[in-house]
Amino acid sequence: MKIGVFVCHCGTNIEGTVDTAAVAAASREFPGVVFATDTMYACSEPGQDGIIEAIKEHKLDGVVVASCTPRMHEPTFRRTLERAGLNRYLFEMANIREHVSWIGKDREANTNKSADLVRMAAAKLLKNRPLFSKQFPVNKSVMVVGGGVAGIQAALDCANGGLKVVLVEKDTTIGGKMAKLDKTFPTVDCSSCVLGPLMVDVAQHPNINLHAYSEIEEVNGYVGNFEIKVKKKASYVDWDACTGCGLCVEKCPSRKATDFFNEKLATTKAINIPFPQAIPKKAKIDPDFCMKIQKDKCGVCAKVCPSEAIDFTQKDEFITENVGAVVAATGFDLFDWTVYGQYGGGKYPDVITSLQYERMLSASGPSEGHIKRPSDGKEPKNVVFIQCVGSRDKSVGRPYCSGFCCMYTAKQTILTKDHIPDSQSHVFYMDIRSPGKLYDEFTRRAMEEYGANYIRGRVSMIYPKGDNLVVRGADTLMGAQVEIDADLVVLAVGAEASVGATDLAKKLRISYDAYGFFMEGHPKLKPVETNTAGVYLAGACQGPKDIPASVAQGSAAASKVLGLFSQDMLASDPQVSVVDIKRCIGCGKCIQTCPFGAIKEIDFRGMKKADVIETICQGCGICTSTCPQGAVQLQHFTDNQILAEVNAICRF
Amino acid sequence: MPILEGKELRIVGFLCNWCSYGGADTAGVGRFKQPTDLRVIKVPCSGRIDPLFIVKTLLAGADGVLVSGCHPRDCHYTEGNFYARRRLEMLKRFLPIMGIDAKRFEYTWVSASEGQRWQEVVTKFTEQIHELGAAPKIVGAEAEETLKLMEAAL
Amino acid sequence: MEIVNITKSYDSSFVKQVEKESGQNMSHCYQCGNCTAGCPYTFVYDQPVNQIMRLVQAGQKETVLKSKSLWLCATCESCTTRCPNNIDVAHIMDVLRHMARREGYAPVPTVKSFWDSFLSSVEKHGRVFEIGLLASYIAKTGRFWTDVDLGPKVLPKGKMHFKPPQIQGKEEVQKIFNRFKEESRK
Amino acid sequence: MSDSLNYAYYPGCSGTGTSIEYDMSTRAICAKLGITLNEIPDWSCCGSTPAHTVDHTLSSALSARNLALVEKMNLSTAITPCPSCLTNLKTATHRMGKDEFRDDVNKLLDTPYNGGVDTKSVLQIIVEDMGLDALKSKVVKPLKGLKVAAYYGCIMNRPPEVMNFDDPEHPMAMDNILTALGATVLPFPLKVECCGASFGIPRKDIVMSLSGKLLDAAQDIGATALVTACPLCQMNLDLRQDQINSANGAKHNIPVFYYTQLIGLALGLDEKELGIDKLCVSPRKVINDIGAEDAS
Ligand SMILES: Cc1cc2nc3c(=O)[nH]c(=O)nc-3n(C[C@H](O)[C@H](O)[C@H](O)COP(=O)(O)OP(=O)(O)OC[C@H]3O[C@@H](n4cnc5c(N)ncnc54)[C@H](O)[C@@H]3O)c2cc1C
Ligand SMILES: Cc1cc2nc3c(=O)[nH]c(=O)nc-3n(C[C@H](O)[C@H](O)[C@H](O)COP(=O)(O)OP(=O)(O)OC[C@H]3O[C@@H](n4cnc5c(N)ncnc54)[C@H](O)[C@@H]3O)c2cc1C
Ligand code: SF4
Ligand code: SF4
Ligand code: SF4
Ligand code: SF4
Ligand code: SF4
Ligand code: SF4
Ligand code: SF4
Ligand code: SF4
Repeated sequence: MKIGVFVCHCGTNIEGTVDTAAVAAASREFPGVVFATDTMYACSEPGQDGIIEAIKEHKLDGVVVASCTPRMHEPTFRRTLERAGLNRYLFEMANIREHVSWIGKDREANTNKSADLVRMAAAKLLKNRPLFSKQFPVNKSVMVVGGGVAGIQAALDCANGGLKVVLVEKDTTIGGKMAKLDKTFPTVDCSSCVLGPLMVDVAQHPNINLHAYSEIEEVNGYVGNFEIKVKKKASYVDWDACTGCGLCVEKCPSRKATDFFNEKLATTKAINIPFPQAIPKKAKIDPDFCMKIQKDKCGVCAKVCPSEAIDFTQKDEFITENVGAVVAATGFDLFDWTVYGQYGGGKYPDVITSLQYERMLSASGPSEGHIKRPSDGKEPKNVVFIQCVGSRDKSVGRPYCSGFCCMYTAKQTILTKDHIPDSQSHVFYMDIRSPGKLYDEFTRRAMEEYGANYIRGRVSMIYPKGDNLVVRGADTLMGAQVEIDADLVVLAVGAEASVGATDLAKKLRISYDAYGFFMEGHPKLKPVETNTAGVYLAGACQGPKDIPASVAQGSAAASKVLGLFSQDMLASDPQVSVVDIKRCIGCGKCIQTCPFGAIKEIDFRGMKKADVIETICQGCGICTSTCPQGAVQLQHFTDNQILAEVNAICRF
Repeated sequence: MPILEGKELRIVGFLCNWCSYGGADTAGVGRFKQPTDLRVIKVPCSGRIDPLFIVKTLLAGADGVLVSGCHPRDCHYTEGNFYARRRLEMLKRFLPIMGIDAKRFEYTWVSASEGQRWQEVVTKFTEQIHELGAAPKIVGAEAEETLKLMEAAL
Repeated sequence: MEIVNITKSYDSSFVKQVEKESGQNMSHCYQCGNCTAGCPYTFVYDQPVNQIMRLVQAGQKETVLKSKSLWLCATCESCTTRCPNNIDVAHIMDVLRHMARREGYAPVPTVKSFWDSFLSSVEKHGRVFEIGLLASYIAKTGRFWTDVDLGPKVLPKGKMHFKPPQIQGKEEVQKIFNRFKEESRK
Repeated sequence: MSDSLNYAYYPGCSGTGTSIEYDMSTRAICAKLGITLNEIPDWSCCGSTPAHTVDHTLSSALSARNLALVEKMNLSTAITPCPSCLTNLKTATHRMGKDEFRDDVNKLLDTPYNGGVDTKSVLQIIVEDMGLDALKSKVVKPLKGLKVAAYYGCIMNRPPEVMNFDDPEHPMAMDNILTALGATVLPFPLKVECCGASFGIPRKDIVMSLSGKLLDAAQDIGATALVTACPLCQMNLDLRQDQINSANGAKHNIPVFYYTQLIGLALGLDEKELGIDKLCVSPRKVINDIGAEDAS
């Protein structure tokens, strides 16, 4: 094999701490290498053209690029090789940026290490073989997991693009957090007026199949052909029959059920529909509070239901959906602020969360849009807002900024003034983060037009005094300690990964960060892709995001899915395992260990042998390291290839 | 020269593509400074790592081998790292029998987001190997013998 | 207020010294003000404690060491308990006091005298001799005891002894002080 | 069980003087509750606040001398009523976990301290080692009708990493004890606010302001007595109550007990033994009213 080596400067990213010319020079001595050069930006157009020219000029049949991580540009350079007429697998990368130039400044050591990495890559390349993809058909339907605004947008865009969509939502209604909001920044238009029509579209769209009150149980398969088991949780109501008339709710005598939709500001009936615009509008029984289920009494709902929809014996049901792609849009949850003892730890009824406040402000909320203190129902005059509660706070393990709370706090001060003209809002903030279009103007308006009193500093404690709460904080700009006698305190609680996000990530085989937010494929280049082909992200599940950003990402994910499905056939990854039938003794060990059931037993002239089903094999190589005969080898990562790398650095 | 004589020792890392290789990239993106000794070999999954690779690497002259994969339960291929753990645990117990200091081999879990953790792992392991110094070379028949023993045992 | 020329007045060795003696990383402070918000003594401070943190970050050695606040901090630990960055603020205040002492600053002389009297009482007797402590404090500050009204409440109840406490380990305690003085001279 | 309630006891300097009633009542109730106190022979002052404001090695050495004495007693746990002493003793052990610091401290000592002593407050062992049920079973005179505010002071539980006891913002140990004794415990919002500490002598104005706020808050919630666990707090609130009144134009007349005194009363111990007569603001009326409802 004639190998060409290209050592990239990446501007000064690599060249700054690696002598790329010296690396190229050293490479010329390595076995198989017939050509080596350094290049300014290997991935740029001239860079790629240079590679193609060299392949032609020097009749190269293998290429090593020493540059950034293969996770970034391996696909780029493989395409370059193809354009030059070479098989894409006759290519190796040496990661001399992320693994060398960026982690140390010792130029001598870096240069030497870079040469070493090239030597390893070249040694492996000598053992590489051309590999060829097979085509397989795609199931052109998509599953969207999570029906918040991001999931709704992704589902509608896909459905409008002609795809069949399965939308899975764990609550009884879609809408997510946005359905709970009163008005939204920066326009202060009514949240349900914006979201409501979209939710109706979901309900009516012929291409969307909605499974509400459902969760993902198990995920099998791979891009183009996922097989997903969905659990439809028992609602004790036959939803095919239920018309959402609400008679049962009206008559149910059990009134103390937890009202999650209203953020526990009120209680609800044991059988309930979370809000009038719910989609789907179906009743569900909370078994913990139902007297029939708990004590075998009552049964009123069953008597009054005109559709005979009540079914106290209903069980969870499992169904299987086959789709070609998945969009995860499971959103966020709120930080549990009660860890802050200094804010009362949940003991003071008039210290509430921002989302509870939204419910209070909402005309469809428990107080019908009137702001009332939970303790005594009085209208508050002095309202204190505390920002960054459970955000930007290392001591509670939440060092990140939640992104949207500065903005919604400003919104809430504006709404407070609208609701109670003689009220005064006070906002304790550390910084105001409002970098969107018309955003900073918005926070300025809260101060300038609505008279919100912004105080730069944190609050150290809240304590009750008579009817009120004393909020003690600092005004760091004034250099003083300040106290406010507040009627109501609203905490801008931060966002955290939604409950169960990590479990879902494991099922989907995608990565998540230290806080449980899903990891994108690349922070800049693949913001909606994941590391698992065919799985995309939308909305706050990837990190805190406001509505415009969530919607944008929903659409972006949908366009990725539509792009994927624009082909009828997908090319399989040829980096799969292959059994050498002569060496295989039919022991079956590989069959047992393969996590994907990709190996089956076959009969070969009366002998048992193993055989890999190419489309199912994911290329993990577990079988390869299990086989006692070395009979099953993962292509592109064979024992010989890996040991060639080992020997390149150790054996001389 | 493969390593800078006197400054570096031969340390080989086997990293899974999805988690630890990503974690090492994240460390790079974060410019988390690390010792220069380590040379990384990328494998799809820690389950791809045959314990014999490690033995062969050590016999071939490496002074240390570091294996890193996804955290238990986070494996991209669902359970590869469980196989890895079982095999590597075994290996760790066998190394001393073969006359290899078990401290020359370490396996750990680093996720793609844990750049900082990767920096710590590399730094600590490199220091550990420098404390042990260059490995005594096992050569010729002796090496063959060891390899055979291992092959039988693992 | 004077212009602070940062290039000239930034004292990096001061920042390093504070970090070394306190074991805290000053750059972790993002000036949220939580420490000041909870500090019961802010009302008598000349610099609120978050500004002390800022001044240390900014390497303004002299301004910090001559601050009265250092002497009015009661080590109540409110700041340390609530700092979102887990900075042991009270520890830093303590360390700054040590440095101020070493450099000869004592902007709240009454407090320093009281602490000094207390310690010399311990040094002399092994335990605090309360009446002796008061006498020594009065002698140092020249202030006649401002609490004369308390005398009648304490003395008849047998709460204060006119004789110093007697402990055998007295010399041992003195040795602690002596060795400490020797060590600090090194 | 009482076997295990065996501790080295560190009374602290104020226990021999200005807070003698705290020491007396502590010893009295421990005897009654089967808690064995072995006073550390020849203990010396921990250095209190002044020592750590001078130097941490010196401060820790003054504490470590006492802890070394405990090691000689072959006891694993030392207890003290005073939160200020407790902080010093605990901080010394905590910091001496670092070898370098430990060596520096031991250089100042005749007998080195190895760090093997666990220090706790008397309050903590009553709640944790003995338990509220055991305490409750020994109550003979429930404190019915007594409306108290429990005030913990600033350093009993803070910083939580060092003190490792109860909640740093809303401690409940005394509240729970007092409830077990039959008293009505009111929710006191300023449980952990500083009283002015040892600034009584050099900066009386500070104490007037800070302790004044505490008395106001106790009055606001309708408490008839304050309960403390700290000699300094007690002194500031009780001994200086008149001074506070005249500085702030207030008219407080609220007795300030040590919680140990109230345990003693509920256990039926003699007032004399508990040093009730040593309190400045007379608790007579409050004590006489205990159980009054019962009688009627
Ligand atoms: C108090 C408050 C006020 C706000 N005000 C504004 C504002 O004025 N303007 C603005 O732009 N933004 C605002 N936001 C931010 C806004 O709420 C988010 O941007 C938006 O909700 C993100 O949408 P999402 O679809 O990503 O997530 P979500 O709204 O959280 O929706 C996620 C959905 O997924 C479902 N789900 C979760 N896990 C699973 C699972 N495992 N399986 C199936 N389904 C699952 C959930 O039930 C939910 O329906 C505010 C946020 C808060 C807290
Ligand atoms: C100093 C600086 C540093 C930055 N650093 C970062 C960073 O570290 N990380 C980060 O994420 N972002 C960074 N940014 C922001 C980043 O530059 C932008 O996010 C990004 O460039 C936006 O890309 P764009 O394609 O929208 O616009 P542009 O990059 O502005 O591209 C627009 C293109 O359209 C062309 N064009 C304009 N008008 C016409 C026309 N009428 N007809 C045809 N062509 C037209 C222009 O010539 C240009 O090529 C930085 C910005 C600045 C100024
Ligand atoms: S190939 Fe990679 S290293 Fe080279 S210029 Fe492109 S991004 Fe930079
Ligand atoms: S009464 Fe029947 S149909 Fe009407 S909402 Fe209830 S379950 Fe549905
Ligand atoms: S059976 Fe249950 S849900 Fe139905 S009306 Fe009675 S309590 Fe309500
Ligand atoms: S968005 Fe604002 S309030 Fe929310 S965490 Fe960031 S800075 Fe704090
Ligand atoms: S590489 Fe082997 S174990 Fe892995 S999926 Fe393919 S056949 Fe199964
Ligand atoms: S493990 Fe190897 S020998 Fe056994 S069946 Fe599989 S391929 Fe054949
Ligand atoms: S609380 Fe901590 S971070 Fe905030 S200003 Fe004080 S020291 Fe700095
Ligand atoms: S320890 Fe000192 S600085 Fe900190 S809150 Fe208490 S008095 Fe203020």
